[in-house]
This record gives sequence, structure tokens and C-alpha cells, in this order.
Amino acid sequence: MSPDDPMLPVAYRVEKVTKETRDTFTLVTRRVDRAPRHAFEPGQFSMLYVCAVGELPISISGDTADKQNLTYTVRSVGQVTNQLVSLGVGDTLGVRGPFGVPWPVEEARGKDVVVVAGGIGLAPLRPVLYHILRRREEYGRLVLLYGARSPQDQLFRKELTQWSQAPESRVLTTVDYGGVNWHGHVGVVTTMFRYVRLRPERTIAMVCGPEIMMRFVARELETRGVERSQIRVSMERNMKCGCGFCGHCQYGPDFICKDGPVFSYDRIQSRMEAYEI
Amino acid sequence: MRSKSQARPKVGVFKFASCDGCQLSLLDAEDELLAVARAIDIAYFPEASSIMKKGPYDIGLVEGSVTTHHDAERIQHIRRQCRTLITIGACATAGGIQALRNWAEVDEFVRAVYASPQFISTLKTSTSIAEHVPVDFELRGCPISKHQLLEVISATLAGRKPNVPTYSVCMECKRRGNVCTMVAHGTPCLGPVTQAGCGALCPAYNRGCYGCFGPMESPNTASLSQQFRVLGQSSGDITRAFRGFNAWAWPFRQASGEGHRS
Amino acid sequence: MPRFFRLDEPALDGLIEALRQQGYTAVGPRVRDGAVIYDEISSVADLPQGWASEQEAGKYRLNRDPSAGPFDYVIGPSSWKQWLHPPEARLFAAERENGAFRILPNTTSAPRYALVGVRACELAAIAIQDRVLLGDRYTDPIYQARRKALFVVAVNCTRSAATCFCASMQTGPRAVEGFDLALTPVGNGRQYLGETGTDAGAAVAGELGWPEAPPEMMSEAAETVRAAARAQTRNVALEGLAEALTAAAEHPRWETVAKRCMACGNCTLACPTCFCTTVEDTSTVDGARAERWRKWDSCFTQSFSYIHGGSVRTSVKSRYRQWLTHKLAYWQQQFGTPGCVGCGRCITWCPAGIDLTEEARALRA
Amino acid sequence: MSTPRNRTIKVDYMARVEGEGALYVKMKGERVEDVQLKIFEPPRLFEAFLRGRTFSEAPDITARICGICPIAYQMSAIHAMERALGIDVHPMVRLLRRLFYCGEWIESHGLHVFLLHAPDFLGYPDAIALARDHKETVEMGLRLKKAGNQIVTLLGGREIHPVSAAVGGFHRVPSRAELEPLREELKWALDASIATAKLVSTFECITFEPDYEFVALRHPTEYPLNEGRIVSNRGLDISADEYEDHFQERHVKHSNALHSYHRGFGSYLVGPLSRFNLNFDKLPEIAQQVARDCRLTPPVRNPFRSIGVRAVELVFACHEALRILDAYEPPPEPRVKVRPRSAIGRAATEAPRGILYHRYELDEHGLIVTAKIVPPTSQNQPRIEDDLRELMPGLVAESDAEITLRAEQAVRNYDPCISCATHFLKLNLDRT
Ligand SMILES: Cc1cc2nc3c(=O)[nH]c(=O)nc-3n(C[C@H](O)[C@H](O)[C@H](O)COP(=O)(O)OP(=O)(O)OC[C@H]3O[C@@H](n4cnc5c(N)ncnc54)[C@H](O)[C@@H]3O)c2cc1C
Ligand code: SF4
Ligand code: SF4
Ligand code: SF4
Repeated sequence: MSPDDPMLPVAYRVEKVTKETRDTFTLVTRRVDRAPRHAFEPGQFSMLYVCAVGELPISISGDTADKQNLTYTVRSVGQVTNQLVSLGVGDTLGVRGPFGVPWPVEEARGKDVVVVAGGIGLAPLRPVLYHILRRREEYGRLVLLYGARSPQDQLFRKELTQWSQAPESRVLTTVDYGGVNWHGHVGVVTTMFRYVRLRPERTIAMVCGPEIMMRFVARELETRGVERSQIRVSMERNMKCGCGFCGHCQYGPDFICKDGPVFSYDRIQSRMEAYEI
Repeated sequence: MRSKSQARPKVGVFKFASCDGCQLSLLDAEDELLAVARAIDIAYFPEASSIMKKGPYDIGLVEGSVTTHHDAERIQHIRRQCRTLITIGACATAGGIQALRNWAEVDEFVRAVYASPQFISTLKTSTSIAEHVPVDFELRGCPISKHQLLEVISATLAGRKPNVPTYSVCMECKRRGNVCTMVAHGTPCLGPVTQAGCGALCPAYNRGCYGCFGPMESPNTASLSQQFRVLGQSSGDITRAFRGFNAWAWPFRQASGEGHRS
Repeated sequence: MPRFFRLDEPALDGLIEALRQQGYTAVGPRVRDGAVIYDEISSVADLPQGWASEQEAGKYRLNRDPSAGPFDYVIGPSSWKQWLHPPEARLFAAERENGAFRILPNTTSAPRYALVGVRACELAAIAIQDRVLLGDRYTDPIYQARRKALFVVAVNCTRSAATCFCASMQTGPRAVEGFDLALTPVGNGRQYLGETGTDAGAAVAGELGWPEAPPEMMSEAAETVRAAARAQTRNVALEGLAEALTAAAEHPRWETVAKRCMACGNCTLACPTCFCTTVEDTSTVDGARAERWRKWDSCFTQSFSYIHGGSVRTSVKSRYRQWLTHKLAYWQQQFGTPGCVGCGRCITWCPAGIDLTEEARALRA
Repeated sequence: MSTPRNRTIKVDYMARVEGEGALYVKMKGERVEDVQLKIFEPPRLFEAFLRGRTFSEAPDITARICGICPIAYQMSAIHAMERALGIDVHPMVRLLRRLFYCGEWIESHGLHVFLLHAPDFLGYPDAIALARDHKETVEMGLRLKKAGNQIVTLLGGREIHPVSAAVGGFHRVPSRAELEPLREELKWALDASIATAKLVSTFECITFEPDYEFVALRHPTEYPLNEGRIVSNRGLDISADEYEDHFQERHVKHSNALHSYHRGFGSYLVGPLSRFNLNFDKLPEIAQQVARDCRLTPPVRNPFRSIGVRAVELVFACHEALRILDAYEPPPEPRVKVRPRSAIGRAATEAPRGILYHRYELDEHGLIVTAKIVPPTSQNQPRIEDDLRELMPGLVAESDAEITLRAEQAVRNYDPCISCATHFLKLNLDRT
């Protein structure tokens, strides 16, 4: 029908697959028809379609400066993600979007940025780190707090080291279970706050991870004086379309696909505290 | 979708106490049967073929309920032989209509049917396969829908979760544009508490659903029973309504008892 | 400026015929299986003349009523969304080609429907779905194509059912906009006052040469429609409702209603504004071809809120809360109007007889 | 291994029959010592749990006895209930029931002829293997079978356990226009049935002609489906009400199915051969002609030729279905009102495999007090054993494999539905 049917996927070819952890893979993809890739901003997501299997919301984890590829980091947790991570170089997948409200990288200009990620939640935040580090002087301090289940579950390990070496940047990681060879922090990500000194009035926080982790992180940030409106979280709900037609991602009055996934904490704080919304 | 070429999955079809209807559904997929036979290796399907390849099997389709000591042992053996075990139909998933014996004195039942009851060896109950061994997927219905069976086969081959919804028959009923028999005619209908899958057949034929796909994901049988009473149903009627082809499925079993109390 | 005409039954037949001549598929009310449903019609003879419905919470009966004209039935179970936002629609097909796949968009053109007998509440419902599916950023091409090809003949209500409450929702019973032509039955329902709403409507009226309506016909029409409004027994108090419901998230009433609610989904699918859908991917046994289908869904199903790890709304209480709060509160914030038009379908067609107006009232207490 | 000796042959599982059973043959030299058609399909005890259910539930419950011929169960149950409750249905309802039944015959015969029986004659393990060499034949069979299923689905919603048949009529009857799409396919099916008859008449058969008592329904004007008197070539002529006076069920140790005998006569045969032999004159001319062309003229005694007779019945069923499409007008009401009363009702109809008898005793609320169901396979079971007893001596020179094959084929001649009789077949050939 209409050429700009938002429900029609566009074919992308897998150019490269990187194994990040035992269950998480990064796929670099390029448009099959060689037309320019879809434009996106950090924090936006695509609906990725595996032919005959299904479609899922997956955040773009690549650099906005990469003008050729769309990159995704996928954790295999179920049917479709399993199939997605087993795609090999040369396989095709369908891409719709990008959809959603991005992280406030413009608004954050000149501010300290605290990025808090849990597990796969680092993937949607990676474009933010790329963005800031490329324009390092335009932003204040950069702090990344990253929690993973175990050292083996940490994503982007090489990059974590690179980022920690960037000027005015701190990267603190923690795990739930360390094992014998782990000499880093053990514990939930909120415990990391005691190692960083925040300048709350000039801080903007971007948080992505399991809902319960985001709830605790947001509370922690709030007790440390960061205003609710300066805390952004990325929410997750079932999505079938990405453009507000299917209704599945409703979260109170908001559609996560188009009013989110990135929300200002002050808007959704009461909903995050409630049950089964 | 199958990206890499892989061996055709080896499939076995096994029968327990049943009417054969569910396995017949495969033969009733006339348009797809030959394509199915190309896509999977039908290794064991006595109703259709004299070839009986030994296990193990990638997929076992099990029809029927367990009603004899011998079958109770046989299902253990089959489970060990099958990587994925899929039960098909109300007998296999809930004990079937023959589970009505579970409320009765079986010996008396046998005496009622057979002149020489001593020849008959049967268990006191008819039970679902899942009461005996772990089951990977259940396909409901008395009989199953051949569309759902084909979906399970195609989805398994494609690596997709089968589209087998667990919500109510009403969802399909309304999509199909049926007139609700309960609201418009006052005909009792189990649709609201029954799992979709048949395409809301009975309401489309102007009768109430009799629950052949078993309980839906969150069956509120108490509310439906109350509504049945409003429609003038006696407690005996309500008991009978829930004691059908899925009588032994827990929510229906429970609801059929409630019928007595009121 | 709207113009007013006088129509009799043959003129109505002429209208249906003219629309069919123009290539529209005429869809209107007709009797099937003990209810008035919407389906294809070819003439006035197909309309439910002589039938009247009796409606209550969880109950509908279509009774013989010799005095009833073709439009005296009051709305039944089906709504126009079935024709504009179909229950099942294929989004696209895909074909395997040496490892890759090719997307095949739908190629069939949208059907052209002339809807005959659209009520004021239903016009409001269509306008609401317009906002959802033709909204700001994205448009749904399936809905859009059908919507564009539409011709609407509205009919103002002269009777109300016991479940109607459009007057309190300010959506009826008189149609004010969104139609090409509107009719009001007068003179015991055997004559009609015709009103044009668009140029397309005016063109048809002109072509058929309908005589102008006398002024007394207009006042009679206005009065019967007002009477239908006065006859309504149910209502929802809109003032402050959205705020009250948003604040009532932990109200004990949700537990009470969850005892009766069967989460069967009937209310949402019968509702003319509920738009939610799910998708299903299918493939042929040989894997050569795949399709993606969209189907009406409901927030009452478990899978609706499923994310990896489990459904968000596992309790029926939270699902009922989603439905009612969305309809009467969140919708206002999302789209600027309530999501309810007062048609009463969710009340009549709830097999457990749950009454949204009653719940809304209890939740404010 | 052609010298007669004492030997034991076992075939554990017999395939391509509906249900679970075993066959046991014990031979001593040329003498057959014992033949048992063992049915170990677990008993499902329908007659017991039907008690206390309402009359209106019997058609749907008894349908679950057999997924291959559910309509036969629905029809016998409905007719028995209507006899008990004194109901006459509209002639158009009667016609529609015949159409419904034709659908089941076409489906069931199509299934048996192409998918279960033909592989025996052509030397294949199943229809799927057959399709590799004879694709068109199998495709024709599947399409024919589907034509039958289309009738059933249209009238009843689905192929297996359709939902529309009811005591008093149907829950919903179709309009003429709804039936119309069947016509083209049935025309094709009629031609395909004729081709089928010609095809199977070329299959090689051994010579084997037992002296059967053929028992079938007979109707004054029609080839029997739903109604008729029960007649035989030995002079039996009774109504269904008298069935139990003449036929007796025995319970034998080796089987979970009851064996039926004609009192004073012994085993008897029901099913296509019996219907054909006793009602040849009622077949439409086209079916008679096809039969003659295929050298099938009554009495056909060779059970191995039953495949041809089934094909002739396919011709009849397609022809009859087409005739009904022309004659049908929707009845004024889909079904008549039924008032329960205390009574007994009996009925027999012609399932694809033969006579299916039901009897119900109802109380004043319409609840079932006692039920009795005699399916065709129970009736044929003693006769199958007799066939084997008569067939075996002639095969004694053959190899074990050959004997087994023949024995299996002889059983399959009956298209036994063990689900009905209760279900599964297993052959143990024990020669000592
Ligand atoms: C905005 C957004 C961004 C996301 N970004 C990423 C990412 O970058 N990397 C990543 O690994 N994961 C991401 N997810 C989560 C990812 O979508 C789920 O893990 C995935 O849907 C699970 O699907 P499955 O089929 O593998 O799992 P199953 O548990 O088998 O789920 C079955 C089906 O349920 C639905 N479903 C399940 N979970 C979700 C969900 N969270 N949202 C929508 N539908 C769901 C899908 O239709 C799915 O096919 C994101 C989710 C959202 C909402
Ligand atoms: S007829 Fe039954 S299945 Fe259909 S909507 Fe009504 S209650 Fe639900
Ligand atoms: S409506 Fe109910 S009884 Fe009828 S076929 Fe469907 S699930 Fe079975
Ligand atoms: S009430 Fe439920 S089904 Fe209806 S639009 Fe809202 S979320 Fe969707």
C-alpha cells in the first residue's frame, strides 16, 4: 500500500556479529538496498523482524556517527531473541523505526552526566557515551555506574576500560556474584553511589536496567539531591507496533513507544511505585 | 525461519485412550499432508503407516489419556524416547470425556458395560499425560484444531513460538462477528472461561460453547456459574456443563463441584 | 451550510441504490441470529424494519415490534470498527530467497464502504479512532485507506436503549459532524429528514432531487431526538472523572468487580473505540513463505502485558483497572477526549453484566 | 520356508487401522487352532457415564467414541432420542442429515481406500510412500477425502466432532447459497470416484469367498444411510426396535470390545459389502453402471474386493450429495422443540463401516437411565476372526511375512475402527 507504511520492515543484512557474553551478541547491520540507513538518536529503538519468527523492540546500541550501519546488542532470553542472536553474517532481518523519545543528550550539554546501567541496559546507553565522548568538552563530568550479574556478564568490556580512561570520566562496575578471580565491587548498583561525589544541581542522570533497579537508583539519586526532572529512565513494556497503534505498551496515560521509552522520572514516579500498572 | 539446512525432525505419533480424532486431524490436513511429510520424518504413526521406526524421536505427539497400568508405564517410556513431547487433545491434556469415571466407582462402571468385568483391567481414573510425565507443549481441543496443529508444526520448524493463544473463546467469537448466544439468546455458553482455538465454532452455529478446548488462562468459573443461575440453570445443569470433555481439568473440576453446593 | 430534505422510503432505497451505483459497498443494519448486526445491504428491504431491541446489563433481546421503523432497533453488538479497523488484517507477506527474504506489501486496494445508519455515538467513536490511527506521527495505512474511501449516512436516534448514555458523554443522540448525509426518522419512522454534512453528501442529495424539508419536519425531528436523550437512564458524570479515576488506583472496588469480571475480553472487542491489536507471524510448512497478521486484542488477556519474565498485569483486578481507567481517564490525556462514547455496548455485551457507569460511580465514592 | 510345520509368527502392531489391537493366530500344520482379534484399546466406558446425562448431550458425547465416524454416532444417537421423544423432523432436515452423512462416507471411504487400504495392494507401507511413485493418485484421494470433509465442515463447523447436529434438527441450517460452493467440488468428486472405482478394480485380489451372512439396513426407496429395516441374505427383516432380540453381544476374554452374534446364526458381516449386496437395486443408475463396469455385481463375496465396493459407494455418496444440493430448501425452523419424557428409543444407522445401533432409556426429565451402543466393528469382529480362520489354511505354503501381510490385509478389508469397538490391532501368529 503506502510506501511509508510504518508497519513494513526494511531489509537489513547482518555485516558483523560480536559475542559480548555467553548470551548477548552485537549485530552490525546494513541496508540491503544500499539506501542510507535510518537516522536515529541515542536511546531510540527499532522493531527487529526475524522472518517467520517474530518482531521485537531492540535499542540501537551503535554510534550515531556511524553513517552506514545500525548496530544492536541483543540478549537471548526467549524465542525471538534466540533466533536473532543466531543470525550470521549475510543473513537478513527486518528493521522498522527507529521509534521513541531519545536520551536528553542536548539538554545535558554543559552538565555532569551520570549514566547508570544494569545488565543489557547498557546497550541503549552506549550511543550516549559515544556521543558525549566525541564532544567531551561540551559536557561536564561523566560517571558510568554499571552493574552486571557476574564479571562474565559484563558487556563491552574493552570499551569500559577505554571510557574509564577518557578525561573527566569515571567508570565503576559491580557484579552480583564475583567468583574467586574478581577483585572489583560486589553488590547492587546503588551501592556504588558512595564512591562518587555528585554535584546534584548540575547533574542529569540517565538510567536503564530492570524496572526494580531503576526504581532504587532513582530514589537514591533523589536522596542525593538530583531533581526528579533531571532523572531519566527507559521503560520496557510489551510492544507490537512501535507507533502507538497496538496499545500494548500503555503505561498509564503514556505509550512507551512514542511518549517513551525514555521518561523523566517526575512524570512517572508515582506509577513506578504502584503495582501492575 | 530455518536458515541453516538441518535434518528433518523425526516425529512419532502415539495413542492412549482416545477416539483417534486428534491424530486424524493430521490426515485431515489434506492440502498440507504431503508437504508436512516432506518437512518432517513421520517415523512412527501406526494409524497411517506400517513403517515403525524405533526412537528416539525429536518430537512425540501424544493423543489420549492414561487409563491402564500398562499405559501408565508406556508413557514413561515414550517420554524418554522423545526430546519434545507435545500432547494433543482433551484426552491427553485433561483426561478426556472418559475422565467422568473419576467421579464414579469404576468397577460399577465396568459392570455396567461388560458382562464379564473380570476380563477388564483398568485404572480407577483417566488422567492427562502431564499428570504422569513432563509435557513440553499442550494442544487443546476435543478434537484439536488442525490449523493449530499445522501451526505447531510450522512454528516448530521455523523456530517460532506457536500462535496458540490462551485467552477466551469470546475473543475469537467477537472477531468472527458472532452474536453472543448468552447475551442475545440467554443460552448458557462456556466461551468466557474456555480457551480459544476452535474459532468460536459453537456460537457460530447458534449454540453455547461446551468447553472442548478446556479452561482459558484465568477462568472465572464462579462468575460464569452465577450467570448460568441467572439464566435459569439448575445446579445439576451447571455440574453437567463443566463435566464435559475437559471435566478433569482443575478449574472445571472445581466448578462442577460448586454446582452441587448452591 | 447544511441543507435539509424530505425523504420517504423509496427515496431511501434510491439513496442506497445510488451509492451502490457509485461503486460503494453499502453496509447497514440487518437482522442475524437474533440481533441487529452490520453487514452488506442492497435495499431498504434488508433493514431491520419491525424490530426493537431490549437491552440491559448482560442482556439483549430482539423483539418483534410492528411500530418500529427500519432504524428503531438501537445499536447491536457489531460496530463500524469491524469495517474500518478489521478484526484480522494481513500486514505483509515475506518470501524466502536464497537465505534472504523479500517483503511483499499488500497490493489489494481498500474496499469502498458506504455506511448506512451510523449513530451519533458511533460517529464520535470513528472520530476517536481517527485520532489513534491517523494520529500525529504515524498513520495506519489499512485504516487510512478504508477511511478515505468512506461515505457515511448517519441516522439520528429516536429511541434509546436502557444501556445508552451518549447524552451524558456529549456524543449524541444527535449527529453533528462526521457524516456526508444524516437522516432523522420522523412520522413514526416512515419518513426522514435528510441533512447534508459534506459536499459529497450534497452532491448525492442534489442528484437524487430530494424535495426540501418543510420547517415543521425539522422541529419534529429535533424534538424526537431530544426525547430520545431524555429517555436515557444511565449516565457518567464527566466532570473531574479523569482525575478521580487516576487517583483511585488502589480503590477496593477493583477487587469487587474483579470477582465478577471473567477477563473474557468481550467489552473491549465490542467497544467501538478500543483499538488494541496483536500480531501473529505465520509460515508455510516448507518455510518458503511467511505472513504477519494483525488481530484485535484486548487488555484483558494475559499476553497483552507480557514481557520477558511474565505479564505485568497478572490479576484481573489490574486488567479491569487498565480498561476502565484507559477509557475514562488516560484517554483524555492521550487523545484529548474520553475513550468512551456512551454507546453502552460493553454493558449489554458483558456476559457477566458488569456496568461501566455503575463502576465509574462506585469508584468516585 | 514353504513346508507346513509348526511355527509362531508375531506381528506386534498392526498399522493403518483405527485404534489399537492385536491379532493372534495359532496354527498346527494346516490346522488353525486359534484366532483372536485382540482389542486392547483401553475401554472408555461410554455407556456407563452416559447415565445421568441429558438426552441432548448424547449426540456430542457419543461422537467422541470415534473420531473417524462421529457423524454416525451423532445420527444414531439423535434418531434414537427422537424415537424416544416422539419427534418427527422436517423433510428438509432429513435431507440435510443425509447430506451430512454423505460427507462422512466420502471422507471415511476416501481415507480408507487411498490412505489405508490401497498401499496394501500396491506394496507400499503408507500413502506417503505411495505418493512418491503415484503422486496424482494420492492427491486425488486426498482431494476426494477433502470434498467429504468440506460438506461436514460446512454443515457442522469442523471435520471431526462437528457441532451442529441436534436432537430435533440442527443448531443451525445453511441457506441454499451457502451450500452452493460445494457443487463444483462434488461434481469433480463424482468423476474422481468413478475413476477410483476403475483404478481399484485393477488391483489384484486373491480368490476368497466366505459364505457370509450380510446384514444391512434397507429402505424402500433409498440406498440406506439414516433409516431402514435391518435385513439379511438369510431372511432377517426386523426393525431397529427388535435388534436386541436377534443380536447378542458376548464378552470374550481376549478383547476389550464386545463381540456380536446373530442369535442362532453366528457371526455376520456389516458394512459396504452387505449394503451393496442387499441394496444394489437402490443405487443410482450411475453407481450401478460403474459397479458393472468394474465387474462388481451382487453378491460380491470376496472381502478383498470391498475396496471396489467402497469406491462404488463413493460414487453413490457424491451423486446423492449433488441431488440433495438441488432439492434442498432451508426448513422453516432449524430444529423442533423437544419435550423430555420417560421413554425408550432405539435406532440404527449405516456408519461407513456398517450398522451402528443405539438404545437409550430416559427418565421424565430427559436424563439417560441406561444406554447401549453397538458399533459396526464389534459386530464384524467375530466375522474377522472367521475370515482369518478360513483364509489361513490356504496360505500355509507361504512365508511368515506373506502370511502376516495377507492376514493384516484381511483385517483391513473391514476398515475396522477399533476406536469404535473400543481401539488398536496387533497380530501374533503362533504356529505350533
Ligand atoms: C524499548 C525497548 C528496548 C529494548 N532494547 C533491548 C535491547 O537493546 N537489547 C535486548 O536484548 N533487549 C531489549 N529489549 C527487550 C526485548 O525486547 C525483550 O527481551 C524481547 O522482546 C524478548 O523476546 P523473546 O521473544 O526473546 O522472549 P519471550 O519471553 O519468548 O517473549 C515472547 C514474546 O513476547 C513479547 N515480548 C517479550 N518481552 C517483550 C518486551 N520487553 N517488549 C516487547 N515485547 C516483548 C514479544 O512479542 C516476544 O516475541 C527492549 C525492550 C524494549 C521495550
Ligand atoms: S457467545 Fe459465548 S463465546 Fe461468544 S461472546 Fe458470548 S459468551 Fe463469549
Ligand atoms: S465453541 Fe467451545 S465447545 Fe464449541 S468447538 Fe469451540 S471450544 Fe469446543
Ligand atoms: S481499554 Fe484496553 S483494549 Fe481498549 S483501547 Fe484501552 S487498552 Fe486497548
